[in-house]
Amino acid sequence: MDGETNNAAGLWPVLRQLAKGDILGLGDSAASPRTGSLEARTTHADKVVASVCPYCAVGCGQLVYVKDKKIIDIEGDPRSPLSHGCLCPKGAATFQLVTGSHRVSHVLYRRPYGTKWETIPLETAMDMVADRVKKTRDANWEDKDKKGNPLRRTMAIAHLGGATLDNEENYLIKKLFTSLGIVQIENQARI
Amino acid sequence: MSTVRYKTSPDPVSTDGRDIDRKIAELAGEAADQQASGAAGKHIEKQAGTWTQLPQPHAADPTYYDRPLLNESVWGWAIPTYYYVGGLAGASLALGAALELQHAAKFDRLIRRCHWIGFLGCCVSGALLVYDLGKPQRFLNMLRVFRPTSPMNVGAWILSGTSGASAAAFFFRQAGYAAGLFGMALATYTGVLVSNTAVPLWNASRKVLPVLFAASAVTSAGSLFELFDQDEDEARVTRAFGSVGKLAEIAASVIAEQHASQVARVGRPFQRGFSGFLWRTAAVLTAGSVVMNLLPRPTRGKRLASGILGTVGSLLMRFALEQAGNASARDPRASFHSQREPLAQ
Amino acid sequence: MPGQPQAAPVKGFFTDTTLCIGCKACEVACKQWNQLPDDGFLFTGMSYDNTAHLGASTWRHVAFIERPAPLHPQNEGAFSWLFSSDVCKHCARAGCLEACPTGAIIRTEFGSVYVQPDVCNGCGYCIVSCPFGVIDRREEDGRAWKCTLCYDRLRADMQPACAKSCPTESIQFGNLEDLRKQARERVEKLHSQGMREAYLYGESAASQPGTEGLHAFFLLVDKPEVYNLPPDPIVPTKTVKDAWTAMAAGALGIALAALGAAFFAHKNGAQS
Amino acid sequence: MGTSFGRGGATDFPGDIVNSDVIVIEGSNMAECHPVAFRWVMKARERGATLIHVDPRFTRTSAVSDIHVPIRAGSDIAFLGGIIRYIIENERYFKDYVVHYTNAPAIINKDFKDTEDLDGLFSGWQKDKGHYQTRTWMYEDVDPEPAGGERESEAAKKGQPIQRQPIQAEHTDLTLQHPRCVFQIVKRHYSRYTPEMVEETCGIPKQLFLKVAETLCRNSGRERTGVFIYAVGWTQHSVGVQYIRAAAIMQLLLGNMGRPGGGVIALRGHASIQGSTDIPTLYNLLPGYLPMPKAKHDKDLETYLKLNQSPSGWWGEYTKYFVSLMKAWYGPAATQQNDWCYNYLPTLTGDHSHMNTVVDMADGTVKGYFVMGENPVAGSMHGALQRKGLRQLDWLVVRDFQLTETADFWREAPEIERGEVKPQDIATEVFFFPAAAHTEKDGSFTNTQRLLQWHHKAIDPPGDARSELDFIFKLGRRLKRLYQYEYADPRNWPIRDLIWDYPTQGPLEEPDAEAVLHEINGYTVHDGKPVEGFTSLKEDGSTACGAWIYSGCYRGGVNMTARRKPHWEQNWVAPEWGWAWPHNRRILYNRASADPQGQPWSERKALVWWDEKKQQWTGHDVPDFIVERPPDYRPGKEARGKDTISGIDPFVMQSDGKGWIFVPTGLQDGPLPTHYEPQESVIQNPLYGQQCNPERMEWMRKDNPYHQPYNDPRFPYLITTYRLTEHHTAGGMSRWLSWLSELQPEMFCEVSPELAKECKLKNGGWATIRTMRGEIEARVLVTNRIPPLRIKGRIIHQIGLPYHWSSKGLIRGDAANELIGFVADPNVSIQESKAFTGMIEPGRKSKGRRHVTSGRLVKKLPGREQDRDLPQARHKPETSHGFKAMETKEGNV
Repeated sequence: MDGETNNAAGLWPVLRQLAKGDILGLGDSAASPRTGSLEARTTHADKVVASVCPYCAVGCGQLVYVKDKKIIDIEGDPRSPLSHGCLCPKGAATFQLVTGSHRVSHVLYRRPYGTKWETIPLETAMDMVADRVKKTRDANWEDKDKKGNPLRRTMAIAHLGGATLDNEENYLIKKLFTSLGIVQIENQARI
Repeated sequence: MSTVRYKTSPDPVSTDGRDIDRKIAELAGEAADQQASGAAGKHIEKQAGTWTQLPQPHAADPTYYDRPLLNESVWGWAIPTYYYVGGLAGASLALGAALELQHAAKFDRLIRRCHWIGFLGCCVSGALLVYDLGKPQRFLNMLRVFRPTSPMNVGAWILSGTSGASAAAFFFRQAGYAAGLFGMALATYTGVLVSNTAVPLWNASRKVLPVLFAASAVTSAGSLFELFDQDEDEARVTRAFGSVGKLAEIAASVIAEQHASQVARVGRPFQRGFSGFLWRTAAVLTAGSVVMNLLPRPTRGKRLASGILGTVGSLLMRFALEQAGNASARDPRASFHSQREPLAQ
Repeated sequence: MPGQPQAAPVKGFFTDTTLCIGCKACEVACKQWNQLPDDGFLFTGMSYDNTAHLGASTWRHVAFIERPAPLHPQNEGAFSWLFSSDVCKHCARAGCLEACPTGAIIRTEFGSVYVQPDVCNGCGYCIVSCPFGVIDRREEDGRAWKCTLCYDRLRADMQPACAKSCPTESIQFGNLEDLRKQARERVEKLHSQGMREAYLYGESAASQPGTEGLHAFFLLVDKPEVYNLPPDPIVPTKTVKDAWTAMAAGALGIALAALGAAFFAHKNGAQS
Repeated sequence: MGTSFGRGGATDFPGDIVNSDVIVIEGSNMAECHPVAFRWVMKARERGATLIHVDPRFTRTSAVSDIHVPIRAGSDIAFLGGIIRYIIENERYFKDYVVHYTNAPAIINKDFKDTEDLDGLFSGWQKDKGHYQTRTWMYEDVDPEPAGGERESEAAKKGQPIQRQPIQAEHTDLTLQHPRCVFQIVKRHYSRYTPEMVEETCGIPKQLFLKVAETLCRNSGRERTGVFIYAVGWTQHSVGVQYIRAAAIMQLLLGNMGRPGGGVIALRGHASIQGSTDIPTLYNLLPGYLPMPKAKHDKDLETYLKLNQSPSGWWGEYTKYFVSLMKAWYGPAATQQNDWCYNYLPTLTGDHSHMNTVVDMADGTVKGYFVMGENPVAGSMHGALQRKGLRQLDWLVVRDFQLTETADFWREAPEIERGEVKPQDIATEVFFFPAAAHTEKDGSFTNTQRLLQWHHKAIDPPGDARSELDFIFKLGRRLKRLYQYEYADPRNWPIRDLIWDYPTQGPLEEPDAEAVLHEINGYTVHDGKPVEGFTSLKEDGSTACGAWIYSGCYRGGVNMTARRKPHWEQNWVAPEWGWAWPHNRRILYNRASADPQGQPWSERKALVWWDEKKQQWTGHDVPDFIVERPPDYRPGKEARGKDTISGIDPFVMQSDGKGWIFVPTGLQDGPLPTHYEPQESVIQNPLYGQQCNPERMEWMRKDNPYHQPYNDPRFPYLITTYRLTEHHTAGGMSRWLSWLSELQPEMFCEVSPELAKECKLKNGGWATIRTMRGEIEARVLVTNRIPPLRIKGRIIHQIGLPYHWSSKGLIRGDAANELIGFVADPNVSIQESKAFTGMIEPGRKSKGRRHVTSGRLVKKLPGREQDRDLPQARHKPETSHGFKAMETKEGNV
């Protein structure tokens, strides 16, 4: 049954008991071949990637175990002086956060007055957003205020960023949007 | 398997309990293949509803929100039915062997019936047991090891032996003796099985339960035979056999209740609630049965009545015991008191 | 422990509830490593405890106790909040192990009690044999499950997921003997600091003869019942002799009844 | 924090808490919200430290604390003021430290008037403008710069001329006796914050208060230190910044700054929230806390630099940082001749922060909105107003893991469920882009202790999911393409000249994050080699640097943020793990850990010290000081920039090098923390006639109604919001996960048994909670953990609401933020959500109504409303952003 008796090594445990004189059969004579070869799944990971917990700002170290281009485990990094390998419940659930089926994998589009989401290609969506940015910026440019002070901006576009974005991402956001004349760039820190 | 939550929402959500996207992750943990439907709250709901009081423990007699300490048994109707059927089979085979010893041809039909009931009982028992398993296809694992600490394992061997012997008895009458011996074990080991648990009510009456099961097995067999067409000799045997069993069962059940009630909280399910009702009804039916037996001038009607009352009574007793055990498992104070009171002495 | 290989020193948990902050990292780390499904989404109204009890899919469970009594020496007020992360005790004499008819439950080389999911046929006998109400069967799955002491991790010389994640070292993992020593010292320290209530639960056979000691033992500050732990648990097999004796008596009774009935009927029949 | 010490970052790291002798956690529920950092608190406790938790609720932090102090939400300044008074009156301050390292001896302008004199206002209130004119708060005859990110607020908003000269020694009184010295002013300011007043205001019994105060004092001085830990429980108030200031004053008086086991630690809730202010996605800042130009003042580069460069202290290097930033952004196009492209930058005309943006959206002036990894509908206050804003947009771009409440605002929301608004009437065009997880991209987070840590990419993102880096990079490339034929127009020059050539890699052609980090670190323009640190930056355009404070994180071409030397191979400071700004310093202002002569105050608390032999500062941590500056150095009068920092100036970012007990400039609502009641309170301000912070930001709009300032009979209970360990902020990263959801599956409210009895609430049952903004339903959790407080013989009931739930996800519930109106702190524009009033009733909500869409939810009270302001502060002139639009006395509905 269930692979066990198919296995040549899976001698009938009663016989093993007899052979070992194990009258009670509480120990390894009752072990199955699977149990005999049980291993931690991380033992055979292709790579272990050092990472940082994405939840709060304590910055606990994480190790991401990858096998066949799939994540098999995420746990604390014992080397970290911040966390010594510990994680809180949220950190411990990171595996579910990043590999969960709740994640959407397509770009979705809701047209004005629409009642449902439509799937559209990523490239199309990017083009559309770039187009909206340009149109809105061009139509709502402020060069000077009433007193002639320089403004050089558009107040018609705003940005709100989460605080789980990388520094590099924030940097490019600030760099691009400021250069576009967008002023209302804000993030979670204000909230 | 997955469950959909918020069905009326424009964006319902489906969950299987883990919700892992297999394209980006591999599930290979110890319990990765534990089946789950994502249905909400079964485990918790089963044990208790929402706590509606202030969340603080009773100072003198604390519990954890009155939640059960123990997990009650997951056994369904099949298991108490099996106790009955197994007991019936075992007692029948024992009776068959005893009759065999008499070397009287007039009992041949009854002996054959005993063997048949024993054999069929074993088959039904096996079926009931397999039916109740969480993984029925793995029923043979019961014989994977010999583990004398486990009454269930011992019982599996006993049931196998009984089945084998009762089948053999069709071919070699001598095997009937072996079947009788096995049968006695089959009829009683279930008492050990039930006693050998952490369920306070069962455990507290452990010195009586196997005897009660033995008596009830005798009752079952005696009562069942009374439902058949019997000649006078046969009727005499079964009436005597059954009456002894019924009287013993009543006595044993009284003693079992006394044992359990040494700690009031433990014995409570025998007196209260649905289990208490079943328990009392079972005793009344069994008593009725024995009265029918003992009434002068046995008639077929009385015999039938006795048989039905006895059968239902002993079946009900098994169910009552199951219910009472579960009720006491649900009551954390049953465990706590049963452990505290000896400590206090 | 008869029939048990002694390849490695016995491993265990020491859960010091005075260090627990009730964060439930252990619960989630366990689910993550073992990839257990959730246990349902039900608001229980029991402080912050919404998992209620250990079960087939919950192998660590944090209890939350709101007490109208102070915990010495802190908080002079008349209130305290206790947390305790419960887990399978891996008893030295384990009810589930001794009850298991299939050999699915075994004692490992680390002294832990392990359910082999490829063997278990879901008979349910272990469930009623555990005096702590730990092991349970998930209905959809049909097998019995409980904490494995991260048997797979131990094989790779990693510590169990819950102990690793515990931020405050309330859950300590190690060689049982070391843990016992540590725990006794800890109790002494707490006593000297004024926490007179502190005591060890199940750390040795002497303190808990019914289980001959727990491989996962606890430091508690209130009665065990408050944490939903039995005050004096006894593994059923410790007293099963009574039942076997009774069974012998019962069997004898059947024999006597059968023989008596047969003899009586035979004799009476012959006379008539 | 920036105004007290010079930098807006936690001064210490959580691992150092183990060295503390007393730990005060106030405004934070550390054990619940930062369990792993709390590890160090527990370790300190094991080593004998006393743990004090001040919180309205008895939380998981309180459960393991030695002392829990229940406090009325919103009254923390009264409590801390009481402690400051205790320290001063009983002469328990660390005198050597206070005299040398703080501005306690400084003498203040003789025109200064305290709140004691003016019943809750400081001198300088301008009736017509509705703001303070802060000149009277200055040191006598001098005008030091406000440091860092706060600098723009004061000067720029009000357009005052700024004089610049370093502080002079003759204006101090080292005996602390001068009646106008800071020390005496503080003493007088807090003279009425007596234990009795604390009891009346905060509901803290006198004995308990005295015990806390004594414990704090006992654990300070040469041999002992204490640490103060706060989080959003403090910042989310209309006087949030002053809460932190009060703690800073206390820590300076006790001599706990810059020393092991000391400091003020801000615990932040998001992985890189510190990073997102350092490299700010904030309207008012450029990377590295350089202010954005203001339309009114910063007409050209020269003026901009003049207004921002400080002649003393570290900000004297301002030009170098700014020029290097422009070189990083616009490369060869930025030249001395064109002012380094200064005129490419947009300018500010006021407060353009989140809440104003939302209001502008609701008023239709914002057309397009990017929301990346953020969920304002659930996570920001006043969800109904947030959604009203979104409904007026032309287009909305949301990037997240799953459809959040913000992405789905047009389909699933309380007003849509109720039929008040129909999806087919909403014109907003919505784009949802799936985001890559941190495991699917390279990049760095900056944690709460200013530590940058690199996370490596483990796998490719699934499907169309992409990182924000990839999104913004490719959007930028597209925009460059779209604009390429319109470069004649100067407004498009910034796009033309924008350096946007990051190398890409992999099949998805994602930009290389390390290349971006390289630019952030800075490099020499001619060879592209990374610079060693901000001291290598030049003002001649030969260096480029994206964020000067991060300069050094890519030193020598090595990604310092990816360093992972195990903790067991280094000391407790762990300098070789990641990289901390500035200059990898882990404990800020650590010069203060040594006495004025440069020797540790005590062996037990040694951190850095002056090495006579080597003639430099050395120690366990990187010295946060000029390494070769001897303790006995004193600057001459002609000194400028860095040279003005004397050998006993540990707070190097301040223009005078001292910790500011009294903030002469840089704050809008007063130089000293003063107790004001929240916008909506249950009692009248017991200390002053001025009920609320006069400078608070309020939005007098029909869609943002307020309750009475106090004693509103319709809303008798005080509500506070909080987080749980099991969830993350608005739940976007936890409510979709079954392992977390099962642990806290439903929205609930916490009430005391007394309140439950009063309102007939049953544990486990349902309750409806209502404010004028909206109503929500929640399960009831009756508990002794939220005790009613006794204030002046009155029982004050408090209601606790976690704010993790909203209308989507695996577990759903009502969002607490639906109840909260727009009110904010004037200095940092952060919402007040930790104390407001409301009503609670048994049963489920009947309609789930929202004021924004249903109109008035409760009857207007007859008669005139009570006043939040003294008569002279009542006038709130209108601004272009619709807030402070009416006189408060006229009410708002």
